[in-house]
Parts: sequence; structure tokens; C-alpha cells
Amino acid sequence: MFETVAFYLFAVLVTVSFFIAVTTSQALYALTALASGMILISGFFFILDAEFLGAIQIIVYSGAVLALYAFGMMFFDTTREVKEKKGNRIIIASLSVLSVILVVLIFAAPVVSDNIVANYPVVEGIGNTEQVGIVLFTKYLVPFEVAAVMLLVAMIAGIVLAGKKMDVSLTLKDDSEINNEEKVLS
Amino acid sequence: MSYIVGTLINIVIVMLIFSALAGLGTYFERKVLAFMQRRLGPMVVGPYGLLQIAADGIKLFTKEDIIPQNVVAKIFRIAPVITAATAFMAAAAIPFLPDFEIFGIKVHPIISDINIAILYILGVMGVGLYGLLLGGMASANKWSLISSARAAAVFISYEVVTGLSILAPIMMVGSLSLVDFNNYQAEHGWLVFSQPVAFVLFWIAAFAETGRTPFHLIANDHEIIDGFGTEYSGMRWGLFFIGEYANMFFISFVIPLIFLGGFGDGSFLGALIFLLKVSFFFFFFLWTRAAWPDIRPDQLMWLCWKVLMPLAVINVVITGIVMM
Amino acid sequence: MEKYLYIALFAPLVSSLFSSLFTAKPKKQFVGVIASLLIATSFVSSVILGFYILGGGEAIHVELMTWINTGGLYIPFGFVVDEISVTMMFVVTLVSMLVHIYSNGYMDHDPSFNRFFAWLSAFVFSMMVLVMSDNFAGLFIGWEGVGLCSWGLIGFWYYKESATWAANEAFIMNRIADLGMLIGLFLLYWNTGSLQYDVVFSKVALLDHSTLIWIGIFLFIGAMGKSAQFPLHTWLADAMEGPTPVSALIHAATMVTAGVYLVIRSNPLYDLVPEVGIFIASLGTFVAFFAASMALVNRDMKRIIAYSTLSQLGYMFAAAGLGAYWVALFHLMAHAFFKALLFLGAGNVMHAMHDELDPFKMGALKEKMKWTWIMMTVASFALAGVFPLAGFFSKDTILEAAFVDHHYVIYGVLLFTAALTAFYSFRLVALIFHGNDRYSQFGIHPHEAYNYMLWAMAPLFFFAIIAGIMQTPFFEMVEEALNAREYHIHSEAVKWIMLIGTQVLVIASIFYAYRKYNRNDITVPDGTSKTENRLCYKVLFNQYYIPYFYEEYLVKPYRELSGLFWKKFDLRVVDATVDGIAKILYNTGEETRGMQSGNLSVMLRWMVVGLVILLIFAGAVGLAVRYSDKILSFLSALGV
Amino acid sequence: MSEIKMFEDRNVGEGYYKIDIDSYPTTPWEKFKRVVKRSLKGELFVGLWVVLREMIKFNIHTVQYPLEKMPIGPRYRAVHQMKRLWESGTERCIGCGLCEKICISNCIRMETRYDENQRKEVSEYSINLGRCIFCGYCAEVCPELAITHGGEYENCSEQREHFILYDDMLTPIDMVLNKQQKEFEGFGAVTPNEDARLKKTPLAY
Amino acid sequence: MEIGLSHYLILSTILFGIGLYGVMSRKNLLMLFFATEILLNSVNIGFAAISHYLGDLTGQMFAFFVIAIAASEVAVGLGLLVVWFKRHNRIDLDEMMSMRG
Repeated sequence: MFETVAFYLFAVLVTVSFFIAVTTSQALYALTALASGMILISGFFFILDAEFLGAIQIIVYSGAVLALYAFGMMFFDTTREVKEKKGNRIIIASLSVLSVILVVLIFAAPVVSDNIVANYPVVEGIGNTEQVGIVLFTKYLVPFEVAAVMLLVAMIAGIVLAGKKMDVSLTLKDDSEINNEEKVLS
Repeated sequence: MSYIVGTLINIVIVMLIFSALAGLGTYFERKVLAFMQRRLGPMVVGPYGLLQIAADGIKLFTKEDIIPQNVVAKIFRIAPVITAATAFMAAAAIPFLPDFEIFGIKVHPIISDINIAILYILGVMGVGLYGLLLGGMASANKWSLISSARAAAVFISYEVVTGLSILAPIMMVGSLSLVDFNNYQAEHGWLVFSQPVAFVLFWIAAFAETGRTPFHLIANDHEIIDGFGTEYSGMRWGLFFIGEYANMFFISFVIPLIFLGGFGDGSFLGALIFLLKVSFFFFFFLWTRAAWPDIRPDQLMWLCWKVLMPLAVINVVITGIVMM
Repeated sequence: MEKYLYIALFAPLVSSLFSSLFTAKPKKQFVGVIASLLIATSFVSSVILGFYILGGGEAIHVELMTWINTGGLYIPFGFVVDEISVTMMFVVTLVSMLVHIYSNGYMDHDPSFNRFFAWLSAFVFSMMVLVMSDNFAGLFIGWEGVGLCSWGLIGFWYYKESATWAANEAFIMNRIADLGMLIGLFLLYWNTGSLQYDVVFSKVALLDHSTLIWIGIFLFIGAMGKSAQFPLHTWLADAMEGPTPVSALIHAATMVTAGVYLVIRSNPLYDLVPEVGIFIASLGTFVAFFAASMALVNRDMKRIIAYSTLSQLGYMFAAAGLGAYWVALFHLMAHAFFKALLFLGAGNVMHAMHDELDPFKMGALKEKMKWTWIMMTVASFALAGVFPLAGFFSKDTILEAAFVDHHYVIYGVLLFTAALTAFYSFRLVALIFHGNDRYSQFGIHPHEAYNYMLWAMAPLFFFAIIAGIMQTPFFEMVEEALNAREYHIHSEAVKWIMLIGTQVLVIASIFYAYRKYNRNDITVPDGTSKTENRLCYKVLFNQYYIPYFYEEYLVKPYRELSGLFWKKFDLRVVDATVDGIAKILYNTGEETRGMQSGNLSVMLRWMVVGLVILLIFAGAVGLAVRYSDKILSFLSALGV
Repeated sequence: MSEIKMFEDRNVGEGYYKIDIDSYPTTPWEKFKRVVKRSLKGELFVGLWVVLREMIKFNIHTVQYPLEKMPIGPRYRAVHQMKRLWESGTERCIGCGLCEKICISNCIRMETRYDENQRKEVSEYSINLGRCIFCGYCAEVCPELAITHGGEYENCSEQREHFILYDDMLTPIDMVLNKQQKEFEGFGAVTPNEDARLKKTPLAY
Repeated sequence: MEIGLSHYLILSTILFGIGLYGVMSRKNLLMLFFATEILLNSVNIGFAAISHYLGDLTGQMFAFFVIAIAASEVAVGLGLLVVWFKRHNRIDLDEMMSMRG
């Protein structure tokens, strides 16, 4: 009963949030809608007994990812409306719907069927966090480390990209020279 | 059904008490700061100025709610609510007192003992960032924008320290529930003795998370006017205020729960001492405001990334080695 | 014990990774120090393992983790420390440790100091993987690893044309040989279904004899490349372009002996195919003589030592081919000591002479470089096989093995080669250290190397002297693993005659070399003297014209053939076809260029279109598979 | 003591000493060391102790302002006053306009005319207290001691027009008659026996 | 009505569609990043749901790694975005034509 109510409530809220996020022309609306959507998604994780994942979702997305986005947005005038050329919305919408349906048909079909066996079955009686820890640090240790290294690399890349004076051209030539060359070549 | 009713009652009580406490907090702050500066503080409204809270409240509620022309109106309106709401959401996982029995009814002074309480509190307090962030960004005011940028930077940095410093106690306790923390400490002694570094780091980070004085740069009155709150007036501004003070109270509850033994074995004396500890931590927020200077944002970042975070990491590593 | 294994294996890797952090930085002394310390750690672990095995301990076999596990192929990262690998580990880590220490001084003024240590330690790690692996795949990885590191180290001074050329030559030659080795490995896997040593060797006895011969030959081709046996030998002499410590470590003591190690490691296989063994022994004998003869007249100090290395490798192969694996392994070990010592001494000389390599331009260095002189002289004695130094015990045992097995031709040639060895070694010593000084006219002021470089050489010096007494314990250690037997000549008299005869022969050639080159009237040859215009001198000096032959009859025809194909075939047939295809593609592109406007948004849309198409295709295939029986029956009903 | 040293210390009197200020840290490591040093020295805790001590002492010096007021010094420079002559009660201002000229925030406006006696008379005089910075130049420059600063500081108002007209500043005539007009005490002020003094030396006036 | 796996999958699909629509239609680079976040999150819901209904933790593990990937994507992507903005002063996808052949 509660689960049903909660599911539909969250589902509607998340869908609406994300829809606003992709359609609005106001960057702040998009950011807010996206953030609320991310936080609401953690609600699903709590319903699905993945408390740890839910908490991580909140912390990582709201605490880090979107805060970073917000931080990046401060470079731009966020109160101004985003001007975009309008493409052919119908084609885009139909394409996305089509691909989504296909994805579901192909990937979800075997999952819903019965012939799937759990590799790392959930053990009753111990908390989700502990289970996650056990599986993460035994079976998935190497991917975990790789992910850690990836994050480190991304962090360094982010620092280097944003920190260095990259507003000058990366090649030794400036833009006008490059443009001239392009003209000569073409 | 009784569970729902009990929880609802709990929620209402917590909301009411802490809304009132947030108001009282401002009164205490003014009084304590005044005493420390050899002043008297509010004295006129009511006996010893006690009704000042009511006066302020009336003022805030009746003041005109100004929405400036160039702001992003919807976000501008929502932002203060986020701050206040997340502050109260964080309270859901905090055991304010031990279970007790009154009039034959068993009372659980915790709204929901979820088993990832600490992560939940961290996360929700992190969400509280959005109030400041969005409020500042929507304000179309450069001071507000600077304040938002500072808020984002400070929160991102200090969440790292908070998380890392609290990791070592979590490793020792082996649970993320605050009730488990309390019980562990009742059995094994206070964590502050085994984890002094983590305690100090968490305390420092708590100052940053609540934006109190040594780190009072998000809404630094003398630098950037009132930061995110510059364009706000009336009750919207008041909501920011309530959020900040409620946050201070909740942090004051969390620190003793994690490090200072909480309410111990759950006796009446333990509860009393717990409240004393909480009061001390809240008082300390005010105390530092009177005594300490603010530091610059770059110093704050420096402190976080080059001093506190390495310390936290070393602490985690040492704890791990010792526990192995 | 396992932890010592891991330390021995991974300390060099750590060292390499650490040093490579600083490769883009100017010289940092601590990089060299730390690298040396880590390699020393590895050495200590190896010694501990060595004593453990020597004390009769069980072979240690560990599996670090699964590497490849697909279908029937299961290859772990497995490592084994048994009698053979522990010997190699001891040699490798000892020499590399000393070379690391030595390099701190030798590379002192080099701007790429840190990079040198990164490569050097990486080499040590690869070599450890090679010798410690418990399967052929791991051995191959190490094999290629040492090849790569050798490439990097030969071409260390990459701004020199000759160095890069030599590096590439070594690399390509080795790849040619590695092809053979790969075929051998594939054959092994095909026939035994595994690459684990124990599994493979337990199954080889069941295999077809001709298959075994092919496997033996192909594996040996790999060994030929790595150990620079004829006809793939040219790279080793050219590899002397690298820094001298590299020559000492890689091209004398460790990497080039990997081929010998492979043959020794595969002894159960080669035991079954004596024909291949005879071939190996013959080729080894030939190379021993062939290389020694080239060393007689060469005028490049490092090349002479390199040829001597080749010659000694020939000895090892001769022993291994004759089934005297333990003798080969023992000679490998002893040779590593004195050859590394020789090279390091040569490095000192080079350092003193400002990279001058022609011994005719030196002379009388013994006053200036007393310790280098002593060490190189003793090393040369050891190389020549003079009693009681290391070479005597190892080399004479090879001769005895050949004699006892009634391979008198091999014995004779090897004996003669021993005399040649003594001659060219002391020709070098005499030219460098004795006689009148000829360097001053080139304006060179030699000086002795740093003390710690000499100290680094001291252990090698020590082992070059006393390695002989290790023969008996060594034999007892490897007795079981290598199915070893002692070689006893039937009569005492013959034995003594042989011994003394050999010694006399060797000492005679030493005296001859001294008499000929320890004179004060030696001048720098300029191509005019009578000796130099003799045919045999020319043949030997030009390395039997083999590089010339390769250039003239392999490279040039290949190049011309390529040119012909380019003009006749490539341009007319292939290009026309390609152009035609290109035209079609070009026209297609012209039609669909709208896709490639460079607009990211458009590209994303096309990406989704592609995704949809792929999904439809996948769905169709899936459905077709799911309902294949019905479709088939439907088609058959249609009469298809 | 060398001359340079003396030159450098020329403004340093007895009882002063120079504080050793450490050079500002430049490298991160030095910064870190400074933080550690300061933390261990307990500068932060000294601050905490000081405020706590003051709190416990409860040594309060607050004046409950709207209810009790502090006496104001005679030279306090608050809202201006226009004085009258002691004897006749007529205005001292002779309309010379010096105050208007000298006012640096340009807040004094005056208009004069000749009265029936052909004496200058101030017809309009206003000081915009919203702009006045209470520098006191007007009082200083006035040759007649006509404009002075008074002690009235509670000048808040709901309308800007209340700042401020001549009539509000001019001493009421009955105060003059009752001898309640206070004079500015100090150099150049009118003394109580000014009348006698003037009569003795009329030229000085 | 009992909430089953298919409910979650359908929700996940709808969100994925929204994200895909955003990826294709938005011309602002920042908005494009937002849309990719939506894509990743919709997949996460699916993973968590499958994990729950199959009683297998693998799905949650994948969700963790997806979150990690999202985080690193933000770090690098935002860095690039800032660099691009510094150089060209706008972040419109239609302006990014340097890949034009």
C-alpha cells in the first residue's frame, strides 16, 4: 500500500522534474529540477531496500555532481534565458521513443523471464550497507580500484583543465592563424 | 496504524520544538554575545527582552515580501524553503533522547531509526546547500552570486572532511545508525577518547557546514552584505535563518551522539547530561562567534584540502591499521 | 617464503614505476639510490630463496591470480621458484643490483639519469617474470618484456642515429625469432592443451616424435634470436651502442642467456629429441668458434667483449645441446659474473677515455686505473678458464662433457676456441693496460672511476674468483631437477692430460697475446700494415662479411623487389581498385555529407539512429534464432 | 648606536618597542608550520578564555539608551544652533554668507535682504541635515559666533523636510530673556561678563 | 496494486526516453550534460530494481560504478566546458563545428 503510493508519487515527481529539466529554457530551472529529480530517485532506492545506494545517490549527486554544475554555471549569467535553435522536435521525440522501446524489448525481455540466477544473492539478516561492502570488496575489488583510479584521473584532469590558463590556444598558433590556414587549404 | 500516528506526532513535536528553538537560538545568541561583549543585549521587549523573539517574528511575518524585478522568481521563492525543510528533514534520523515512558505510553524520541542515519544526515545537510546556492544564483545580485560560489566551494570541500573524519568512528562501531553509536559508546566508552582527531575534524567541519563564525563567509555581512540573503526580506529571509539555527541545533545533537557518548545507557541522568552536552556545543557556536575572527575563503579552502583532509585520511589509515 | 618470492618479483617493478615518475625531470640522485635499494631488496629475497632451495626446500609454486581463463585455455599469473629459476634469480638480481649501483656513477652526467633507471628496473622485472613464470605464456611475456626494455636501453641515447638503428635491429631480429618461438608455443598448446610447465612436460613423452622435433626446433629458433646465435647474431654486436651498464646487464649476464634458460627449462622436451640436441650443440660450437674468431681482430673494446659473449653463449648451447643442462646453467652463472665484470671494467675504461672504444688508442692504463686493471685481468683469466678461477670449472666441464659423450669434433673445436678466447681476452687487456701510452696523443686524461663504482664491481670480482667452488653444491642442488650426471673421464691419466693440456694451451695463448701486444712500438692501425691487408684479417674484421651479405643479398633485393611491386603491381592493380572503391565512397560521401556537418547535436541524433538500427538488427537476429526451427521448416516447405 | 639606526628610530619614543613580526610564509609547508605553531600556542583558546572571563565577570556597562541618556559634552557637535544677542535678543547672524561658502557638503542655503533699517537680515536659512557631516566649519568661520553646534542628537524623522530650518535652530526668545541661552565654552566664546569687557575695549569687538 | 519489476523498468524507460530526448534536442552544452545525467540515473533505477527483484547485489554494484562514472564525467566534462567557455565565450553546440571535415 505504502509502497504503491510512494512509487507512484515519486514516479510522477521524478518524471515531471526531469521533463522540466530537459525542456526548460531557464538554466536555473533545469538545475533545480534535475537536483530534485536526483534526490527523488533516491526515494526509489530506499523503497527497493538499497539504502546505501540511496544515501550515496543523495550525497554524490546533490552534494557533489550538481553542486559542481552549479559552480560551473556561475561562470555564465544564470538568470538569462538560454537561447537555443529549435530543431525538429517531432523527429527527435519519435526517435527517442523508438529507441527506448527497442531497448526495453531487447534488454528487459530476458531479465523479466525466470531463467536468471543470482550471482551474489542477498543474504537475509545483515544490513544492506554491510552486504554491499562485502560484495564490493571481494568480488568487485578490481573494478572498485579501477573506478577509484578513474576518479583520481578525472579529478586531476578537472583540476588541470579548469585550473591552467587554457584560454590561450593549445597549439602555438592563435586562432587567426589557424583560420588563415584553413582558408588556404580549402 | 499506531506507528503512523506516533511518527506523525513525533514529526509535529520535532517541528514545533525546533522551530521554537531556532527562535530561542537567536535570543540566546544575542544575549550570550552581548554578555561576552559586556553588554546586556535585548532588554526592552518583555522581561529581559524575552519577547524579542515574538517581536522579531511579527516583524518578519508582516514585512513586505519583495521579489525584485530581475530575479528568477520561482527559484527565488523556493530557495529558502529548501534550506529550512532540509534542516528539519535531517532531524528524522537523530535520536534526541533515549526511549522513555510517560503516562504509560512508550515514547521513541526518534522519528525513524534508519540504519544509514549518518549518511542520511550528511546527505540531507548537503541538500541544504541548494537553498543558499539557488537563492544566491537566482537573486541577480553579484554579492549573492559570490556567496553562492562560496557556498558551493565550502560545502563540496567540507563534505569530504566530514565524511572522511567520520569514517574512522564508523569503522570502529561498524554501523551507520546513531542509536548503534550510542549503544556502542555506552559499552566501550566514549569515542572521543579513541578518536580525538576525528572528533576535532568533525567539529571543525560542522562549523563549516553550518557556516558559523570562523567560517562565516557564505553570508559574510561585512564583505558581501548578506550574501544569498541580500535580496530577501520578510519571512523568506526568516526561513533561511530558521534553517541555519535548526542546523546548528541538529549538529549539536549529532556531535555528542557520535563522539561524546550520546545519552549513555538511556537513564534519566544520561538524558540530562546529553542535553547538557548539546547545550555546550550550541553555546560553543556562540562562544566562537564572540571570540574568533573570520577567515578568508582561500584560507578556508587551504585549511580543508591541505590540512584537514590529509589528517582525516591519515586518521582513517591509522584506525584501519590498528583495527587490523 | 612466498612473500620473499613476491618481494623479489615486485621490488623491481616498484622501482621502475617509481623511477618513471621522474623521467621527465632533471637528474635526481635519490632516484638512482632508491632504485638500487629496491633491487637490493629483490636480491636479498632471492638469496633467501636461494638458501631455502639450496637447503633442500621444496620448490615454491604460487598463483598470483588468474590471467586468461577462456574456454579450455587457463593461464594464471603463476610463479615458481625451483632450482633452475632460483639460480637465474640469484644471477639476475645480483648483477642487476651491482649494475644499478654502478650506473649511479656511470650515468652521473647523463641528463636522462632517471629514465635510465626506469628502463633498467623494468628490465629486471621483465627478466624476473621470465625466469620465475611457471608457464610458457608468462615466460613469453617476460621474453617480450626484456626485448622491449632492451630496445629502450640500446636506443637510450635516441638522438644518436646508430643507437636507434641498433635498437631497431635488435628488436626486429628478435621479433623474427619470436615468431618461431610463438609457433613452438602454439604447437605445444595444440598438442598438450596447456602451457604450464609441469602439465606440458608430463605430457610431452606421449607426443609424436616428429612433432616434438618441430616443437624443439621452433622453440630453439626463439632461443637463437634472444641469445644471438648464428645467423641472427649481428644485433648483439650492434647493441653495444647502449650504455655500458646495459651491455653488462642485458647483453652479457642476463637477457641473452634467456635462450639458454629456455632450452634448460625445456630439458624434458629436448631429452626426447637428441637429434635437435646435436643440432643445438653443433650450432653452439660453431658460434663459439665463429664469434671468437671475429673477436680476434676487432678494434672495438665493447664489441670484442660482445663477441666473447656470443662465443660463451655458444659454449652454453653446446653443453645444453649435449644434455649437460646443469653444466650449461653453471656456465651461465659463472659467465654472468666475469662477463659483467669485464663489461663494467670496460665501462670504467670508456669513462676514463671519454667514450673512446678503440683499444689501440689506449695502452698503459694500468698506472692510472689500477683496480680496473686488476679486475679486468682477473675477469679475463676467468674467461680464459685458468685454474682456479670460475671459468676453469665451468668451461672445462663443458669440454669434459663433450669428450665423455664422444663428440670429439665438438670437443676439438671448443678446445681450440678456448685458446682463441684466451688470446683475444689478453689482446684486449694488453692493448688497454700495458705497453706505452697512446692516449695522450689524442689529448685524453684518464682517471680512475668513483670508488663506489669499484665497490659495486667488487662482488662480481669475488664471485669471478671463487665461483668454482660452488660447483659441487650447485650440482647437488640441481641434480634432481635437471636429471644431472657428473662427467667422469674413464681414466685418470686422460683426465689429467686433458686438464693440463688445456691449461697449457690457454696459458700459451695468453703469453702469445702478451708478447704480441705488450710492446712499446704498437701504433694505431691505419689500414696500411701488412697484417691488415691479409685476406683472413679482412674476412674476420668484416665479420665474415655477414652484415654485408645481409645488406647486399637480403635487404637490397627485398628493397628492389618492393620497388618493383610498388611500380608494377601496387600502382596499377591495387591502386586502381582502391581508387575505384574510393570513388564510390567519395560519391556516397558527397551525397551524405549532411551527416558530417561537425555539429555535435546532429551527430548525437545520428548516433541514436544508428542505435535504433542496431537494436532492430539485434532484435531480428534474436527472433530468428529463437524461432529458427520454425523458419527452417517454413523455408523447407517452400523448397529452399 | 649608528646614525642610521637613530634615524630609523627617530619617531620611537621611550617605552616603545618593536614587535618581531615573522616574515610572511610563502611556501605551503611554511604556511602549514605557522598554522601548527599557532594552534599549539593556543591563540584561539586564549581568545575563547578572554570572552568567557568577561561573560562570567558580568561587568556590564550598558546604558539603557532611550530610558537613560548620557550627559553630553559642551563641545559636542550635533545639530546646529543659531544664537541671539544677549542684550537685545536680536539675531546675531549678519548674513555674511561665510558659512554657506565654506560648507564642504554644500548643505547650507541662505537668503538675505535689507530690512527697513538697511541692515542685512536673514530671510531664508536652511541646513540640510541629511547631508551635513557635522564638520563644524560653519561654526568656526562665523565671525559673530552666531552659528554653533548644539547637543541635540536625536534628530530622526519620518520626512526629509524636517531637516532643518532656521526657525528650528534659532534660540527661542524667551530662553534668551531668561538667560538660558548657553554659550559655547572655549576659545573665542562669549564670556558671561562680555558686556563689561566690550565696553572696556570697544575696538576688539 | 503490487509494484513489480516491470513498473520500475517502465519508469526507467520513460526517464531514459526523457534523457535521450534531452540529449538530442538541447543545444546548450550544460543542458546536454544534464540530459546525460538523466540517462545515467534512469539506468540506475533499472539496476536497483532488478537487483531487488532478483535478490542479487550485482545490480547495485553496477549502479555504484555508474555513479562513479557520472562523477568523473562531471569533473572532466565541466573542466572542458569551462575551458571552452573561456576560449569562445559561449557553449552552444551549434557553434562547435571544429569537427567539420
